[in-house]
Formats: sequence, structure tokens, C-alpha cells
Amino acid sequence: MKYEAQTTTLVEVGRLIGRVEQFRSDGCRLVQISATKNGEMYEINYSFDKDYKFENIRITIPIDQEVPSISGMYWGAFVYENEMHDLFGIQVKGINIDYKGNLIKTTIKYPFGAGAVLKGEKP
Amino acid sequence: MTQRIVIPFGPQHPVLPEPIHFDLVLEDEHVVEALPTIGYVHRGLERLIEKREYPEYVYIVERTCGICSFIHSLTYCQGIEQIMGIEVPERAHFLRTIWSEYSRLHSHLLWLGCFADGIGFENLFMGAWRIRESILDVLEQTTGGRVIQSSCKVGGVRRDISAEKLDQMARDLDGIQKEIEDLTTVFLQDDSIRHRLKNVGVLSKEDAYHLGAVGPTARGSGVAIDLRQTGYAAYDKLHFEAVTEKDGDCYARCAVRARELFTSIDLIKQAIAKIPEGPVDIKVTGAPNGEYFSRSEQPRGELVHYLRGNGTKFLARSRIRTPTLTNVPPLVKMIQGCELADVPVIILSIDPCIGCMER
Amino acid sequence: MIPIVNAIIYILLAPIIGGLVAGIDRKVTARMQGRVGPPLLQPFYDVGKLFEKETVVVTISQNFHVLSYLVFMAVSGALFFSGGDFLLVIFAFTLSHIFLVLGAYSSYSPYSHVGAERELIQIIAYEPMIILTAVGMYLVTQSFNISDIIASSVPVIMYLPGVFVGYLMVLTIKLRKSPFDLSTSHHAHQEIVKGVTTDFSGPNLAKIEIAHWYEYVVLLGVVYLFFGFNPIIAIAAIIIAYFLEIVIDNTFSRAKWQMTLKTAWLIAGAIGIVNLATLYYLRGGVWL
Amino acid sequence: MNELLFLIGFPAIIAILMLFIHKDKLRNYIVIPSAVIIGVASIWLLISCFNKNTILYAFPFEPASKIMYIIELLLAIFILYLGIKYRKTLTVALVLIQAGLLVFFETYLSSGMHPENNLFVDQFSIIMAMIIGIIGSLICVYALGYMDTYHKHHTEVKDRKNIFFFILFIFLSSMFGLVFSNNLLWVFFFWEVTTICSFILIGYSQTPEATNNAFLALAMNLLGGVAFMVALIYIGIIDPSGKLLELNTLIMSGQAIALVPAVLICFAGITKAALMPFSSWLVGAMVAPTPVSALLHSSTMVKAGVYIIVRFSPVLAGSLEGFLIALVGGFTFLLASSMAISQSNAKKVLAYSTIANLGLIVACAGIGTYKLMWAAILLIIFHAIAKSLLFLCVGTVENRIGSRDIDDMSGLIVRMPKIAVMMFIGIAGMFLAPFGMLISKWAAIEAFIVAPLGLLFVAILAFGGSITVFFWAKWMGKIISVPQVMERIEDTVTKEKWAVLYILAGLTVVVCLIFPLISSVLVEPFILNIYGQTAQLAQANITIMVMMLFLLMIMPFSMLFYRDGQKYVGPYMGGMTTTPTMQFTGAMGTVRDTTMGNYYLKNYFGEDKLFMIGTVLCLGILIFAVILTAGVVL
Amino acid sequence: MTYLSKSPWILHYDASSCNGCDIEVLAALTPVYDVERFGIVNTGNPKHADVFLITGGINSQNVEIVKNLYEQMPNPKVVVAIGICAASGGVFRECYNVSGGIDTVIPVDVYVPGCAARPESIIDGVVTALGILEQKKLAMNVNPGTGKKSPGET
Repeated sequence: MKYEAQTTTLVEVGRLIGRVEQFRSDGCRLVQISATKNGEMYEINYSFDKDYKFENIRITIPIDQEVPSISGMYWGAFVYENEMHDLFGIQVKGINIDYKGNLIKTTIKYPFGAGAVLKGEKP
Repeated sequence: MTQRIVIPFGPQHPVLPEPIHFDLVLEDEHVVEALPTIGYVHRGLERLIEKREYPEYVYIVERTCGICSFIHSLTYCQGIEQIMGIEVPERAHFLRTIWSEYSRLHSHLLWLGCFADGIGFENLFMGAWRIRESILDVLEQTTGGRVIQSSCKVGGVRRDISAEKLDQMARDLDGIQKEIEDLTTVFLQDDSIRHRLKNVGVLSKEDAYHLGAVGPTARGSGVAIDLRQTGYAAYDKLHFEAVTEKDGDCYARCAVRARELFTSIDLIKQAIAKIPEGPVDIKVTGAPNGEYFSRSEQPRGELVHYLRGNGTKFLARSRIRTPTLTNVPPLVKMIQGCELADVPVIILSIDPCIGCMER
Repeated sequence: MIPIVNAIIYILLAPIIGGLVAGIDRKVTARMQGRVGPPLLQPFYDVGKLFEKETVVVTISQNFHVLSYLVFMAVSGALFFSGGDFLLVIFAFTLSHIFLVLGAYSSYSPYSHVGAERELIQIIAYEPMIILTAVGMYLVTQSFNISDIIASSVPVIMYLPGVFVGYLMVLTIKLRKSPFDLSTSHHAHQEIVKGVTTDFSGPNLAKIEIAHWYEYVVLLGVVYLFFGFNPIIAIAAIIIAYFLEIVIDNTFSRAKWQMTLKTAWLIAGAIGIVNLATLYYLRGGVWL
Repeated sequence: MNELLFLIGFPAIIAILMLFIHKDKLRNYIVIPSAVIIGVASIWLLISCFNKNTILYAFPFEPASKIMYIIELLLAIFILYLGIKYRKTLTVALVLIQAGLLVFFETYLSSGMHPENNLFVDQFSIIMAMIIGIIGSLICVYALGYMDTYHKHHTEVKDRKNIFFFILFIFLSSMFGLVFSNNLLWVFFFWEVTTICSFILIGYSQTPEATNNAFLALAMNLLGGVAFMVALIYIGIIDPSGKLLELNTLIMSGQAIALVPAVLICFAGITKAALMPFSSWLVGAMVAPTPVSALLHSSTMVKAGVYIIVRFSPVLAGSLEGFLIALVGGFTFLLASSMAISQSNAKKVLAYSTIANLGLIVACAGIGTYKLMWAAILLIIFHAIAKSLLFLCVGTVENRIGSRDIDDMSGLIVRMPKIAVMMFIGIAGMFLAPFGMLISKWAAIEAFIVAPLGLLFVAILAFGGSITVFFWAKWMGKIISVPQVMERIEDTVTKEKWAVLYILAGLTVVVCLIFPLISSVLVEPFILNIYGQTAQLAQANITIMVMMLFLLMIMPFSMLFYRDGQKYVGPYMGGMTTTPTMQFTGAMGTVRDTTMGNYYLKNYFGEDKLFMIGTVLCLGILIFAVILTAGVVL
Repeated sequence: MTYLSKSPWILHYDASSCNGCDIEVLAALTPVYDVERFGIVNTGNPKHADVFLITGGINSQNVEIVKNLYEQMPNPKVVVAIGICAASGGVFRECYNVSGGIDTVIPVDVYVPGCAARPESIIDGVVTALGILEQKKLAMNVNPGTGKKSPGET
């Protein structure tokens, strides 16, 4: 059994695009984008891979901050970014294919976002 | 100006038992626009992490998808084990590998059958599913479940397989291999199938890589991504090559899966030959604190479970990135400009697992 | 009188024969796929069931189209078995199919619509070959009348092997078998759900099914004509031809419409016409 | 003879009257009764002459010919003027050639010529006269209402209705002249008049497109005119007495003498009947107001082309030249039918279908056995009726919904039920059993199969006939596929239009019922007269056809039984719910209309590609035929 | 005895299951189980179907679709809820996007247990449904359904 080494780097929102461009020019593929609610902040992980070398960059944003889309570099990123919007309520600016909240329609709005209430819970 | 045909392709459509929708805009039968709608199977199971203790959450993870359920549980367990620093007994790793490969066999055979049905070749559908039943029998005999096995747990596996059973499995595989050879020969040699698959839904190597294609979809385009090469479970002790094809069309993707059946059989045989004696689980105590991107190779491609513990029995976040989700952008690209008759074929060619994709 | 009696016998018996043929078809297909398959009388159960269901329609005119389809299919079959003009049979046949197509158009479902368009493509694909079949029969027997063709002692098949091959291709299309089950098929169609029959249900669907049975009998009746000189050989030929169709169904994937059209026209154009031209030439050349 | 003179003269007089009438009401008061009179007169002709074979009339040659000569020169000058004005070099050149030939003929050859029997009537003329007299005048009546609406919708087009109706009636007059003239010089005169009439009618809207298409039509028809003129000169040279100028004498004189002029005149007929490679003028003529299209393509103009070819059919029979002409017709049938598949514009579909059917008629006439001639004449009759009905239906729909695109006609059965039913009848009349066109095609298959080299044509018919099923059936489908909610918008159609449409729809059905009568009274005696034997359909088949027709007519009543006990649900949409107007919420949350376009299979049946093939093929054949003929002459 | 029980045609829809039950439904069609022996055919078209096999707890986006499919099936018809999710929501009943069993949306006649339901139980469920189908047919004969017109029809 081998566990792979994984690196996570914190990046400022403003430098996100620059870093992603660098990954792109290094020939990395986009593995995934995911968001995590961490208290009053959202963490967003952008994971890349080249030859089984896994690298992750992370931005931390306040709940109402807009993030830039990386779909300019990685065309397929629209899936993750739309999902992030629909589940977390994170506003992503400039997605190439913007579903405007219609990728995943949910009973409650932004079920993973701040203030989302699960079934059987009280707000 | 001639009018176009707008077809709501799905959500209910015989081509896939699972619901997915495409707005197809056709001129004659030429697809000029195809946009997917997903979310018909979205349950929101990732949030159940807040209500289930981490060992119990395995049951939820397994039911992300009924086809590759074992690999979901494996990936989740390995993630937790990494965070908690648990050393799982070697025999458990081998058993996990064996069951993973059986899952892959059953998944690929299922796909070959559905795919044959998609191109109107009902006989092959029946043939593939008949072989698949013998795989399911093995899974049922060794784990108790046909499609959802529930045999993986944090810290190992629930059941051991006896040495006699392992021998018998190895022997049975020879017969299955013969049957699969016959089946895949038809798939890869039949002219009417070639006519339907060659040069349909072509995905170039560059596109495959940069659009995020994984699994057979990527390998069909010549991108050799196979996460088993990272050596999780017992794969570091087994030898195999990632199966790739160059053309990037539906035929290539079909060929990749057909050939992978043999890789899987070979891997199972290797694993059975090399499996060490010993216990199959260890007791796990404590709670995970930390994070990990647990990756594995599902039948459909790279699966990522992002797990984050906060020191309690309840994880802070589980995020399941399934291969079908990342194969959707390539699919959107492939489907543009094809023929109506190709639409089901192309959709099937990424082996979509909507249940996985939408969680 | 005999023609009328024949026509009546056809109208009464053809559904039974057609249904049995369909039942045997399903049974044999299942066996080829390693299954037990449904009971022999399953098609009759299906139709009986459909008549027990309520009529659900999108628009009332669907009923009319389906009824016309059935009636004209029966008419064309009756014409055939009463020994009528082969060309007239073909035209009545086309007429009844047009009603099926119109029924599909009238429902305004995109699936029916695509099915209807594909059905039309199929019609233009097979119709030249059917007409050439009739022409071939004429060249051999000097008559378009089925009664004369059947009465002729000439072994038609010896003169028309190419036409027969072409006709088998037509049969594949007409029996809605792979690779030419473009517009609808017996099992769920992976491209267009059920194609032309998508929006028919209950008794209407049952009528379509019965019309298919009528159609089967006519189509197999044409096979008989090729071997009309010897009834035993003819019946054997029908069985072999049908079995061949089932085998083809089970060993081919569905072709696209381009392929269907090209194949059908190529076979009609190459094999059919070459066969007929040879016949013309051998007959002492009405060439010039 | 008086009937003939009346039929030629009366429309001409009305035409001149039309020139001076600018008030719509007054025009209506004159056109409708005159149309009735023309129709009645042509029926009268039928009643008085049907049982006689060819009747020849010795109408004085000299004065009439002189007048015609002068008119022709005036027309030539008129065209020359327009040609120079619009800088159409080709037209100018052709007019100069044609006028030069005419002057040469009149100066050097005509002086010694004294044809006696300049007018004639036989069953074929009667059939043509009926088509012109009934259908043609119905179209004139229809045009009254149509042109009003046309000018309301197209305010940019200058209102020149007086000229429009003047030309319409002149057209009728010259068509009558054409079918009654036994003197080829006179046939030529009327021939040229129809050419120029069509030129003016096509260019009616005076848009650049209309003008161009008008000149295209003119140039091609002038080319035919030149060939016609050459034929006349040839006759003048081989027979200075002018006896051969008489059509019946020429046809009876046998292949050795008549083949060369026959081929030349058939060439003219091919240009007029818009066979490939000259089909583009007919397609281009679709820019004209719809009654013009109906007139040109169903009952007049193109029918003049096939009329003359069918006339010469006995001369062509059995000759290589005849075969080549038939081949042009056959290929035109196949290719034009194919091209119709790729069209969504209803008028263009009708145009290609017209070209195709004319091709078939020519194919029959070119081979020219008695059976084929029978089929050809039936084709002419049925085509004229069904096609004019279809044109007028399309015109009415176009007036109302502002589009002539078939895709825009969806749900017409709800929006304009009566028109839709008539359109249905018209379309069924074009390709379905047991209607006329199919009967004729059937007759043609049975005739070709025993004709020399017939297999080729049987194959063409088998393929071409199937192809026609595609484009007609999808049009029918469009009419009856109803997006759920639609309102009826039929109420503004005027009474005259209804009358015309009812008569034509009725005719389409009735003629199918009484066609055995038409065949036995008119067509068979005519053919018997020429060939000494005749064709007919077997009695049993006729009975079955009639029974089928009745069955077809009673079937719709079955709908009455389905009034109750039905559950209505929406169409299957893959589980998507739809609004009553057939919208659903698709990807990205957008609301989409469910639209349904027909298939056009452009890659296979595309206009450009097939037109190229047809042009090369048919032009090649024609050039070969011309070389062959020239070889005979030299 | 009516023909209904000899020729049940099924429509299968996944209203948000994990796929486990879906593939078992399909497996029931294949050689080992071969439900065509009983005349069962998977039609894929609601208008042809008699038995509606539905898997998975119902997801909010699916509510309209399931209703639409049910509506398009001609009477008599039965609904078979397959698997524990379809019965109650199963392990997903607490998920925010799952409203619970199928019976929250359309009436269910037969519940097939299991996670995932085994092909044998699915066949058993369908056979049970046939009895109900017959009863419904008999009830229909007693009160023949009255034709209802949709707003667009005249």
C-alpha cells in the first residue's frame, strides 16, 4: 500500500488565475475543484495532477466574495464552478457555460452554504 | 430557413436507466446543439457526513453508486486510514484489490451490454450480461451482496475469503476469460459495430487531457491515466500496464474497456497468487483529524474523495468527485456535430454513472 | 368467386398466422440469446392485453390514421391473396404506410416525428426494390397478376436470384429487424424510444400490431411467389428466409439512415437491376 | 370552326378590355362571367366534337400570317428594347438571331407556301382546351382576390393589375391558339406569345430578382424559339409548297422526313417544359405571384412544351433521337424529384415536382409507344388539376400566414381546416393510390416494361416514384402535426377563392372517378386513330381503384366514433412536462419551444449538386441528339 | 383471468436511486432471470406500459417527471416501488433533496424490499402487481372511465 504525497498551497484570490495559468502551461490537468465551508469562510481547493503528482492550491474567501472563473484555462471547469455556485452559493465570475443556478436544482437553496438547514433541523 | 427539431432527450429515455437530460437541437439528424441538464439524481448525500459517524458513513458512501459501490467504500476507507495513520493488514489490501477488480469486471461487462443495446445489438447485450452474472455470483458468494457488497470498513475488510474459494475463483476465471474473449471478439471485429463506432464522438488526446477526461474515456484517446499505477491497496505489488488506444472515438473507448477486462482478470489472478496470510482487519479507535484527497481508479476513471476530519467522530467535509462528472465536459464537446443515432452511443461511451455524478 | 373467398380467408386467417410467426420469432430470438423466451402465443396475449387497456390519445385523429393503416393493410393483403395486380398491391401497401406515418406526425411528439421521418426514409429505401420485384415477376411470367404468377410453372427464383436477394433486404426493413430497424423496433429503441408508435397506446397500438401481422403474411407471400412452382419448396423457402432474418437481426447492430438508404438503393440498383437487365437480354432483347 | 375562333378570340377581346379597367369591382364583374363563358365554351367544344376524330379547318392563311408576322416583329423590337435597357446580352443576341431567321423565312420561303388546313381540333386538342379553359379560367378568377391581398402585403410593388389581367387573358388566348393551330408557323407565333407573356408575368413585381428570373426564362425560351424557327426553315427548304407546315401532314409523313423538325421542335418543347438543363427558369419563376405560377406550371406554358412533344411522339417512336429525348425526361424526373426533397419552400417543392412530372411525360412521349402515349396524356390531365389546386392552396395559405415555407404550415389542419383538407386532397392526388398521378405512373410502368429499352425507365420510375413519396408525405405530416393550442384563421378568404378551390378539389377526386370515361371517350380514340391500337387499364383494377377511393372517402367518418371514451394526454416528451403551447424547461433553465422541422437530407439530395449532375447529363444527351440530327441533315 | 397478467409491459424510471436497483431491474431481463418468459417486456415508453417500476427515493427535480410519466400511462396501471429508497427514502431519507418514498408523489401498489433489491424479489414484486392489475381492470369494467378532455382539444 502506498499513499501518495500531496501538497496544498495557500494562494490569494488575486493570484489564483496566475497560478492556474502556470499549472496549465506546465501541462497539468485539472483534477477537481471543491469548496468547503469553514466557519464564516469558504475554502476552495483547486487540484491538479501531472504524472500522478498531485498538487492542490487553496483560496480562502469570505462568504459573499466573488471568485474568478478558471474556465478560460480549463474549459471543463464549468461543471465544478456551476456546482459550487448551486451548492454553496459562491458567485463565480465569467464561467464559459453559466447555468445560472440551474445545473443542480435543489429543494433548499445553497444546501452547503451558510444558513442552509437540513431536514429535521431547526434554523 | 428550415426549422430545427428540438428534442428533449431524457430525463426518461430507454437508453439509460438513469435520468439525464439533453436539449438536442437537430437539423435533419445532425446535432447542432446539445446541452445537458443534470441533477435528477442529486440527493445531497455529502451532507449526511454531519449525521453519521465516520465508520458508519461507509454505508452511505457505498450507495453513492450501485455499480462501483465497492470502490467508493475502498477509497473512503483508505482516505480515513491515511488521515488516522492506520496500518491495514496486507491481506485486507489484497482482498480489497480482488473485489475492486471483480467490481470492474462486472461494471465493464454491464457497460458492454448496455452499449450493445445502445447500438441495437440485443444479442450481445444478453451475452455480456450472462457473463456478468457469473461475476456477480462470485461477489455474492464472497461478500454476500450482488451489487452492494458492504465488505470494506475502516481498518480492513469484514470478511476473509478461504484459500479453497480463492483457488476456485482463479480456476473459474479461466472459463470466464474464454467467454469474454468470444464476446469481445464480436465487439471489436463485427463490421456493423465498427460502422457505428469508428470515427464517432472523436476526442483528441489534447482535448481529453485538458478537458479533464479520466478513465477509459481518456485512455481511449491515448492519455494513459490509470490511478492504479499510484499503487494504492495492493496494486503496488501487482504488475500491469494501463490500456490505451489512439483514436479517441467510441470504438477506441469500447476497445479499452474490452481489453481492460483481461487486465482485471490478470490482476485478480496475480493477487490470488500473491495474497499473504494474516488477519483482515484491525481495531480502529479515535477520530480522524486532518485532510486527504483519496484517489482511486473506478471502472469509469479517477475517483477522488476529499475527506476532512476535525477530531470528532463526524467529519467536517466529504466531497466525492466522481469520474462521470469530470467526463461531462468532454462529452459535451464530443456530442456536438454528431448524428442523432450517435447521441446514445456517445453518451454511453463515457460510461455515465449518473448516480455517482450527482451524489 | 374464388378470389373473393381467398380474400376473406386472408382477412380472417392472416392475423392468426402473422401472430404465430411473431411468436415463433420471439421464441427463436430468445433462444439465440440464451433465454427461454416468452410463450408461443405471447403476441396474442399482448394484443389481447392492449385491447383491455383504455385509449389514450394526443389527438383524436390518431384513431383514424391507425384504423386506416389497418384497413388498407388488410385491403392490400386481400388484393394480394385474391390474385390481384402486384403493382396495385404495392400501391395499397404504400398508402397504408403513409397512414401510419401520418398517425405519427399527428401526435406532435419529437420522438414520433423523428420516427415518422425515418419511416419515410425507409419507404423510399425499400420501395424501388419492391417495384423491381414486381417487374421481375412480370418479366418471368408475363403478368402482373398474382394469380397468373402463382399459376405459372416457371421456377421464378432461377431467373430472379438477384431480385430475391434484394427482396430479402426489403424484408429486413419491413420486419423491422436490425440493422434496419430505424423507425421503430420490437424492443425499446435506444435512439427514439418507440419511434412511430411512441404515442399510440392501448387498442390503437393493438391495431398497429395486427396490421403488422397482416403485413408479415403478405411479405412472406411474396417470398412464396419466387418458389411458386413447388409449394413445398416455397414453404421451406419462407421458413429459411424468415430464419435468416432472425439471424441477421441477432448479428447486426442498427445502421444509421444514411447506411440504410445507401445499402438499400445499392442492392436494388446493382443486384436487382443487373438481374433484370440480364433477364431482358436473355429474353431475346427487347433491348433495341 | 366557330368554337375554335371564339375560344381564341374571346379571351383576347377580354384581355384588351382588361387593359382599360382600373377599378377592382368592375374587373371582378367582367372576369368572373368571362371565365365562366370560356369554361362553358370549352365544355361545349367537348360536347360538339368528342365523337369526331381530327377535324381540319381551312382558315385563310395569308392575312392572318401577315398580321402575326408584324406582331412578332413588334414583340421582337419590344424585347430588344428591354434587353438593351437591362443589359442582357444573351437575350439581345437570341432575339436578333430569332428575328433574323424569321425575316429570312418570311422573305425567302413563305411566299410559295400555301398551307390550307390551318386550324384543327382532335381529342387531344379538346383535352388541352378543357385544361386551359377550365383550370386556366379558374386561376384567373382566383387571381382577382389574390392580387388584392398581394398588393396589400407588398406595398412596394406597383399596382399594374390591368396589365396583369391583360396578360393572363392573352395567355389563355394564345394557348388556345397553340392547341388549335395546325399550321406550324402559327403554332410558332402562339408559342412566342406565351414566352413573352410569361416573361412579363414573372417580372411582374419588378424587383431585381424578378427581373433577372424573367430574363432567364425569356432567354431559355428564346433558345427554344430559335430551334423552332430552324425547324420551320428546314421544312421550308425541303418542301417549298408549305404542305408540310401542316402539323397533321408532317406527323403522318414518317420519320424520314419529319424526324429532323420533330427533334428541333422537341428541343423547343424541352426548353418550354423546363426540363433539365433548362429547369432553372421554372424554379426562378416562383418569384411571381402564385396565380402566375399556377397558370404557368399546371395548365399553360409548360403544358405547351409537353403538348408539342406528345404531338410529335409518333414521329419519335423507335428512333435513337426519341430515346435520347426520353432519357432527358427520365433523368429530369429522377433528379427533380430528388431535389424536391431538399426544399422547404412549398412553391419550390411544387416547382420541382412539376419539372419531374413534365420529365416523366416527355420520357413517355420520347419512347412513344401507344401505351406510353396513353400514360402521357393521363399524366397531363391529372397533373394539371392536382397541381393547380396545390398552387392555389399554397397561395391562399401564403396570403394568410405570410409564409410559403412548409415548416410554417404546421397545424394547418386546425388553423385553416378547409384549405388543409384541400391541400391534402391535392397532395394525395400527386402521389397516392388511388389518385390520378399514381394511376398514370402505374400505367407508365406497365407501358415501359414492354417498350424498347424500357427497363431503364422502369428503374427510373421505381426510384423516382419512391422519392416523391418522401417529400409529399412529410408535407402532409406537417399539415396535421398540431402544436396543441392554435386558433382558426381561415375566415378572411374570399368567396371566389373558395369557389375556385372547391371546384379544383372536387375535380381532383371526380376526375379519378370518371377517368375510365375520359380515357375511353377522349384518350383511347385519339391513340387508336394514330396507332391503330390503344391501351387501357384492366377493368378489375379500375373497380378496385374506385372501391379504394370510396373507402378512402368514408374512412374519415370513423372519427365520429371516437368522440367519447378517450383520455387525452400530452405527447411523449421523455417525461418532461410541457405547457399547452408545447414548451418545456430545458437545460440551463431556459424555456424552449418544441419545434419540429422536416428532414431535407441536403447532403444527399442537395439542389446544387444534383442540378450540376442533371445539367451535365442532360446537356450532354441533348448535344448528342443535336449532333445526331445534324448528321441526318448533312 | 385477463390478458393483462400474461403480458405486463414495464416502464422503468430512476427517481434518484444509487443505480443498484436499476441494474438489478435490467438484470432481470437477461438470460439468467429472463422475465420475458412471463411476457414482461421493458418498453421504455409510458404510453405502452402497464407496470411502472420506480427506484430510488424521490428527488425534488423528479417529482414532475414521475407524475408526468404516471399520467401518460393508460389505465389500468400499477406502480411498483423497488428497493428501500423507493419505499421510504432508505439511507437517503434524511438528505435535503429527497422527499421520501415514491408514495409521497404517486400511489404505489407494491413495495419491493432490499438494498439493492434482488432480481428475484423484483420479479416477485411484478407478479404481485399483476394481481392488483387484474383487480383494477375489473374495477374499471364496473365503472368505465369517463373521457376527460384536455384544455387544448376541441
